[in-house]
Amino acid sequence: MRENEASAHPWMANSVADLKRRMLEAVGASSIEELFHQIPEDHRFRGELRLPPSLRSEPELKRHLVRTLSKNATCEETLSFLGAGVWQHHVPAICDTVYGRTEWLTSVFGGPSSDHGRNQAWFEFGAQLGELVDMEFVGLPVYSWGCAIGHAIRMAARMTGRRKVVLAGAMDPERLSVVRTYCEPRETATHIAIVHVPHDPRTGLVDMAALKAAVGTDVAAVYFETPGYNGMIEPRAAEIAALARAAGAETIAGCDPIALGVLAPPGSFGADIAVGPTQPLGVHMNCGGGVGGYIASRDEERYAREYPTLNVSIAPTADGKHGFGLSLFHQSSYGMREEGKDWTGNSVYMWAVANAVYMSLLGPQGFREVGGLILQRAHYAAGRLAAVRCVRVPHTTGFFKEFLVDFAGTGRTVAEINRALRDHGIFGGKDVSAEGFGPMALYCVTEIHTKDDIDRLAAALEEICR
Amino acid sequence: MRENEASAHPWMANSVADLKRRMLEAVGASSIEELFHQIPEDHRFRGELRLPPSLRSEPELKRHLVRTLSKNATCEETLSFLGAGVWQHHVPAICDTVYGRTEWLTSVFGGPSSDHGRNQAWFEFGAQLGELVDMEFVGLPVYSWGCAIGHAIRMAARMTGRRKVVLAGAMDPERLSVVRTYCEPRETATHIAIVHVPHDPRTGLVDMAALKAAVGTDVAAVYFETPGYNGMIEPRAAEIAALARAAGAETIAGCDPIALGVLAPPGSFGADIAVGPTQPLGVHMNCGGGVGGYIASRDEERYAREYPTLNVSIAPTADGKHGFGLSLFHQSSYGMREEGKDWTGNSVYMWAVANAVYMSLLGPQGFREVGGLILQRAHYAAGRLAAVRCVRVPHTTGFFKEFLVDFAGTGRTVAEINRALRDHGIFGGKDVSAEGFGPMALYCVTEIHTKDDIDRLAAALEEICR
Amino acid sequence: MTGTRPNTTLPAYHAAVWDEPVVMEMGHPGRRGLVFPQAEPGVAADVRALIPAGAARAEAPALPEMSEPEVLRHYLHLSQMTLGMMGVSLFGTCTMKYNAPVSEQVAMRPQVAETHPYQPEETLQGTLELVHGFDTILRELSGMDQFVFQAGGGADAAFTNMCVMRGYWAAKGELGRRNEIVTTIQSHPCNPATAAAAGFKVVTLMVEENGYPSIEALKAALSDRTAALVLNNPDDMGIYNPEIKEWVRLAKAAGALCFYDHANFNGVMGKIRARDLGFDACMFMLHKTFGAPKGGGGPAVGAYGCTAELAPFMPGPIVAKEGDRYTLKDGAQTVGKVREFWGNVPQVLKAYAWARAMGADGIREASDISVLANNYMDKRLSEIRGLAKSNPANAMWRMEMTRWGLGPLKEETGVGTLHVQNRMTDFGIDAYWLSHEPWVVPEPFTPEAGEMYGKEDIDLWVDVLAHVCAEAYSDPEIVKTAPHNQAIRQLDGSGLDDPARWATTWRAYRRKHAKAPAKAAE
Amino acid sequence: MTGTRPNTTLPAYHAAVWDEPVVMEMGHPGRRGLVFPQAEPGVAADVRALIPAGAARAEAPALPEMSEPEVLRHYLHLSQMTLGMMGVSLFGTCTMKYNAPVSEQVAMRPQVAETHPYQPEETLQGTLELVHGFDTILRELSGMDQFVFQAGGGADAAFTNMCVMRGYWAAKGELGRRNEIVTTIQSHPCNPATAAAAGFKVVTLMVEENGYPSIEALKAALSDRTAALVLNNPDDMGIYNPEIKEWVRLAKAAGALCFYDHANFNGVMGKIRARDLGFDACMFMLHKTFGAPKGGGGPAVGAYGCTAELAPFMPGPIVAKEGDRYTLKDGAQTVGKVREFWGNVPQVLKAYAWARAMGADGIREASDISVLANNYMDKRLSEIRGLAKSNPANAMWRMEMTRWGLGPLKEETGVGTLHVQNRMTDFGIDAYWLSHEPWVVPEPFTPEAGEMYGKEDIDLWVDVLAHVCAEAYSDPEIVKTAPHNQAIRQLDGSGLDDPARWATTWRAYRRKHAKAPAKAAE
Ligand SMILES: Cc1ncc(COP(=O)(O)O)c(C=O)c1O
Ligand SMILES: Cc1ncc(COP(=O)(O)O)c(C=O)c1O
Repeated sequence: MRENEASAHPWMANSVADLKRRMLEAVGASSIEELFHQIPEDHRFRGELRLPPSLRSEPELKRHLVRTLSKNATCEETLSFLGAGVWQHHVPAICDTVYGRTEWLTSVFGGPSSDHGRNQAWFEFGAQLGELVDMEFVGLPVYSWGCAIGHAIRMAARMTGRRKVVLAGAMDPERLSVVRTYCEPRETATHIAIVHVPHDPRTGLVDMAALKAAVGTDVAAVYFETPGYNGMIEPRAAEIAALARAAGAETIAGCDPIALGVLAPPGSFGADIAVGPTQPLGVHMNCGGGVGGYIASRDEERYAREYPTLNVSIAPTADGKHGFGLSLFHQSSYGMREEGKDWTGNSVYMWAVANAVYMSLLGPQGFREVGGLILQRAHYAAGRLAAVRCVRVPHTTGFFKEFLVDFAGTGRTVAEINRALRDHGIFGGKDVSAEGFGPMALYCVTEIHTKDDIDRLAAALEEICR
Repeated sequence: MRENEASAHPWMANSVADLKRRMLEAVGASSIEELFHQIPEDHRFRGELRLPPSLRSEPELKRHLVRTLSKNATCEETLSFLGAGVWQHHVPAICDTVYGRTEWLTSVFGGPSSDHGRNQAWFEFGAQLGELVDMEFVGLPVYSWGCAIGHAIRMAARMTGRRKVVLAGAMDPERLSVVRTYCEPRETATHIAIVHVPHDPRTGLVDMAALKAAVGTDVAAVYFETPGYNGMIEPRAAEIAALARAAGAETIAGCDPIALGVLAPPGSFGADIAVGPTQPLGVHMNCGGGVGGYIASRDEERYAREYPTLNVSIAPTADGKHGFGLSLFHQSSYGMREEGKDWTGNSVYMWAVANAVYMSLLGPQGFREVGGLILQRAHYAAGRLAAVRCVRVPHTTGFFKEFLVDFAGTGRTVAEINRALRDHGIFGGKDVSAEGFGPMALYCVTEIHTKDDIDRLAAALEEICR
Repeated sequence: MTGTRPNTTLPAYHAAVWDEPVVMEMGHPGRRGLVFPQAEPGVAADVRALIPAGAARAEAPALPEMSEPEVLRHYLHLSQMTLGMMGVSLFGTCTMKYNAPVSEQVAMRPQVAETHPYQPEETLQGTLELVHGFDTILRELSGMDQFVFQAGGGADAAFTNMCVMRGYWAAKGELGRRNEIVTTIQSHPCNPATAAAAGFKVVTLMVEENGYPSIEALKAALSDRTAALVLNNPDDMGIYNPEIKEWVRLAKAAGALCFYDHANFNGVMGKIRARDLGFDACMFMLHKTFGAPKGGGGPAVGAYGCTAELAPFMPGPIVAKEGDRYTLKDGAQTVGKVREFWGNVPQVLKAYAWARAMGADGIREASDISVLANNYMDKRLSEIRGLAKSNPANAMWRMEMTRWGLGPLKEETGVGTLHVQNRMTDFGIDAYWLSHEPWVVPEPFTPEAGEMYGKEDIDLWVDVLAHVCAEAYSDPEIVKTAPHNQAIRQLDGSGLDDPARWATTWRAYRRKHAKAPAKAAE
Repeated sequence: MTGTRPNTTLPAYHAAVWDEPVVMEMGHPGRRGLVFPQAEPGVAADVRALIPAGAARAEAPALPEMSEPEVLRHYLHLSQMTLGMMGVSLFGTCTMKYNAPVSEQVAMRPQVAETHPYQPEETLQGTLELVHGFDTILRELSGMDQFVFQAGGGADAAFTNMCVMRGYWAAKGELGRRNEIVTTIQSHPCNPATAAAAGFKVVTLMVEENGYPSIEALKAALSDRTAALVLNNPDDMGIYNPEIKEWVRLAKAAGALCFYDHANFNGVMGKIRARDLGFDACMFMLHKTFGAPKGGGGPAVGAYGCTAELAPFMPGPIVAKEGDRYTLKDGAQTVGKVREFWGNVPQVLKAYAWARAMGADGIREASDISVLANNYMDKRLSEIRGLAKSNPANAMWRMEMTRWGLGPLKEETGVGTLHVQNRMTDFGIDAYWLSHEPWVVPEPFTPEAGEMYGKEDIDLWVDVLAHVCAEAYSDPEIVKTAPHNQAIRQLDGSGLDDPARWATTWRAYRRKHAKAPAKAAE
């Protein structure tokens, strides 16, 4: 063993011989090995662990990580129009500052008094999100938007005793795959059948006639998104909710919270449960590792009693101040194991703090501004691309930050177009050709895309499609 | 004015019309303009400030900064052998974590109780540095090593009443320029004459004969460095100190603290005052903006009473615990204006906290290891370069982390060599051709340079000098 | 310092107290925390006109209006009022780890933070290499053939397992029959819960005197309806079930699959490997054993690994190496996704960094130290009046944690584990972990020392507990009314399950408590 | 919350208390916080043999031996025990600014942190562009022709000025004669101090009733020995000297140069320009007016600007633009350097970011608001018993701060300004600034509201002061023995100037206080 490796490990205060010895003496064992006596010998692995060499020296470790990661290209250097479930929004610096506070970036969580600050931050996540979605009950976020949909459908199934859900409009295959996992397969006793009423390709919106046909009294819930996967804002949200209500089904709406400064919130159009992504609210894309999903509803017992999440409620302290504690803990899997509502566990709660910071920072004006700016820039982009030779934009209005671009006229595949864009330092939109849309890409334009960026994209496409 | 600009500024809570109005009402003024009445009209600037457009939107600001800085190349991507006053050492992550704590990254400093933590961290800077340099009195750091030399010389001049200083050995022109500013020019009443006894080019060390000749009873101090500007470790440090002492002069030694795990500390060889850089102890190079300078000495009143710095001392609290306060504040410029000891003010005290973290982290073992590793790698590098055709290394032993490389044999200028190295992704050593060394470069090799890095440099030079 | 700690030589402590309003009460109309750029000329348009009729928001959301410094200060106050391992936390079952700033720092770089999972693979080779590298590390530690990091936590990995196994049985056409999961009452609640959510029935074995169920009970539970045996070992009593190999053999004999919840891995790292014991699949928690910060509850990663037989069913994509290149692949019979994308990439990176920083020797030593420290702690705890160790009949050394109870203390003083938990925070000790439901041990608590803390810290923790127990005998009120040195006083949780009183949002609070003053008069 | 605040509705507050040992008392032999790589085969050598005889260290330094988590926790405790504007700080003369995380974040990037000043210029174009950009911003705000950022603080910029001006006079051959600096007693101590350090004699004018010296006094002081007139305006009484233009005229008539210490710039940004008033040079503090964090005392930047006549004497290098390229240049007659390299680059970047984020409108508005807020505060302070405003004869509105005194309070209650300063920290209010020496106003304090804080914060600050003053009348002991809610109790500073007791290092402490217990018994 090399000299430095023989020395104490910097992350283990007791990796010093005399401390080990003193503890062994105290317990009355002659060796550490003796303490593993309870593991039978034939269970033991006695080989050498073939792990890569130790990098216990921080200079080596850091250099290795930095060098390896330098093989990546980033959406900071490269102009990116990728979205579809994780979007490039501006992450305010103080979201990172607050996120990085060592007091909560730990392995632990504590009690209502000793972790008062964290609990309050979590409550403020719910309190502010409640205002955005216009609903009174908000749980702590689950792993992702897809997971939130899954849980919401299961809530509705339990509430209604029905085992069928209708998904209306364009659905992200990534999210849909998650929803399927939460509802299916058929062979299981608790299977929830999924009926997908696709969007009307003409309008990009929910096909109302088909939806009407699908929603019977056996339907637990109707789920739809606005804006939808294809970016389209659903103008008949209230109509869909009414239709569901008439059938005794719950309405679950999926809404991107960053749009809710300008778009009608789910509470206002009659949704019973709202779900959506939390990543747009101050969390980096993190290669997809920034996602989280919220669940909110009216504050009625019927709904509240079905939440699988941890729910932080305000409650008084002994001296009459605001404290915070967990509501309805007992119904969780922690409280009731397999009788609990689905399950919960560690999730993305630290991101919820970043979300809270983000919402406090924007306030009503900020959400109005960011929503408006996104609308303007995305529409400008759609217009610019529609003007490129052989490129078609099926819907040049009616969307929020994402829109489809049709490359059929170029005679090239989206993959080819995107490869060509790479040479211009651009990540083109997500290739959705394999998703039944035809040779299209889903472009995402947010507040971070300037006019110059969009013009650069248009120019690159013009050159490529020449 | 554009809409968003008309809105409140995010950094000014009172930039809301009604708050301004309420405050104006309270003071009884009719307009803010009225409050500037005390400035005569003919003093006022009434034009438009021609500043670049406001970037009050953080997304715009951040992008502008990031884009502009992306024009830099870094010493992380580029293999760098630059040193000479600011050196690339490993900065442990927790130095940054602690540095970044918002509690002290502010515009304020406070009292002994309310800023107890900061005062303790400062004390711990001094306490640990004292161990490294083997001295009992340490002030808070001054702006830079050069400034520390300047102050130390002025201390010695005040103590001895003499107005001449001898600088012995190779001197960094950058530092020397600062020292001159502190001592000269001749025309001023308080001028301190500088006599520079250069190094012996054969050995790279102090020319003892010349030094003896220069040090008379009119000399306030002898200043020398170990390792010196040319990287050489001065083996006769104790002899120099004895020589100075015999003449009634103070010995001021300049020592790089990162070497003091392996090299004899100034306290041990008889230096009266020690000075040196603080940047190696956990501070990034920051394009030179990471420098700081320490001053330490024996804890004798004679020395202490001449410190220009803030000096944090331990002192008891009302309940007998450790508190910290400023010693000898009155002798500073804050206390005595032009009668004070030189001057003080904001300096690099936050870096002192990073320095404290660094020293705690390394401990005696860490300093031994880092010093040993630097010595080994630097000597390996010197050996490798000496083996390159036409390249000469004047001193292949006796140095710490820097050494000279002589390119005379290549028939090219150092500038040409360095330009060629750039094409290999390497920053060559500092070009010192204009400093009287001949066509040489000063190479710096530290713990961050692996064998591969050094071999890469050697290979590149071999190719260039082919 | 305060009147509440008269007779102790324990270090003085007080939490930061800021009396911070709820953010909804803060700010001033018109204040801004962040402004966005204006749309450029040529881009600027009437926003209303861009929104389909009826789809525009009518009323602005009632969010606070604050300046950026106010927002920052508010959340900094909240962070300061979070004890968060600033003192000593021996929170069992969660394995208190050092969450190294070096990996946090690297993970914040744009090369991680500003990447999109749909970027072309050749622009994500760095990330893919690290993810793949970590996969191979876990393979070596477990003997499994493939890992996937999609699951957003330990429970989600348990769910992943249920999905993989149901996919496996469905492919075999046996899912209709094999619809039972056998587990033990000491398995983490997420195991039965995710089994149920995945559509399985749950059969739970009770523990017996020595701390684990008997082979007989297991035999009785297993049948051709058993889809899988699911357990953790050691459990959070700290007891390793020495018959586990036999369990696996029996389960396999019944045709079932076996899943090892390896969340309690810390005491056995490098000592045993799930695959060697016969398991088909296992999961590790990267936000626990592997040093990624849990951040009070995620972002987390449940790393799920299995044999080549099950691997085709895994949720995709997984990272494969082809020559020098890394690429994303879906399993041939993938069950679909449990969560969008490939998982919490920054956390995987941190776990990789942890494993590399430790190396094989360090990982083994961490295991040694955590078991040694736990038994040292046990020794000291056994000397405190009022405590009872779980399963006293089992005289074996415990693994990395031990379940203890304050039953005697409660009986003798009326002071229970929740009181003690609260009171310990008055000394800067993070609230400890009690026990999952059901409380098999009365008034339980579960300390776990881990490898990070030094002996002094463990001693301090025990000293504080001893002090608080002594207080329970001498002055029970001070314990029951604790905390006294914390950010807030004791919570009155009586309304938390009352629909008329709970409030998870500010608007619910205002509606339900309109007449209650926002803050009681001081 | 504590017994010390019985009758107040002010928000509850308590500092975090950690009872933290000095780092020298911590750790355990053999522990490591950071290990370094081993030298590679081929590189590895006997270290002793690489050190010249006699130059090796004999005994290892007696530093603490700690694990990395211990080191981190220790310094985190210290950070938590630093009030550091977590509450409200109206610390006059330092201009409390918002130190925006966005610029901190960018400055931590390798593009700044990992750059070397001797890199080829073409590899530092980004930094050079920002530095140059900020130079042009300051030129516009001051009217000067060139700025340099080498000075490591405000005082260092004052020293820079002394060096430039002595270089100027030396070049003219007049330095022998022109060796006097004329300044006022209200100039910052660094001005006379750096003048003296640069070899000048200092002539100090006293203030008169209205708060500034008379023209007569100035005239008497000026002569052909005057090298320069040096002053700040407004001074830190908050008084703007309306005769300043005449002062400059008179100084110039005497052949002298004029230097404007523009550290108190906040109230006059965009309102006046140093050059327009006739000054030859000025300095700004980037760690003050321009929003770079001061970090409790730097890294700081004194930005020094002057006219084209003085510019050739500046310490170099300065950043010049040549076509599209930025380059480093030395002045033709440069006086040499005041500090190595080009200054605290990250701080310059943050100041640039601040100026860009504010823009011309924002900068002007900040000035408006800080003056408005100061006068609002003055109004409220004037209603508190025990306070006296400086220079009551001057009825003008004050600029961004005002010097106040607690002389009456001291006389009536025995409670002085240091007591009140301490007591206010019990309410989360950072220790305020008193006054530079000499205390022209008895028991002085100098609040400055600035543009960042909202009216609520200013009101809270005044409410706390009012409360403490009321306490001084009702219960002076509580004020005199303060603080009570802080990280530590009141300091006994009696030994700080006593050679037998002061100790700036641990080894000095141990030697001098060997017999004193490390901590008093609790
Ligand atoms: C044994 C065991 N399994 C599973 C889990 C669930 O992990 P998570 O909370 O990440 O979902 C835990 C949680 O600590 C655990 O201890
Ligand atoms: C007017 C004035 N000039 C100069 C200075 C000195 O600045 P520094 O402490 O950065 O050296 C200050 C300090 O606040 C000041 O207020």
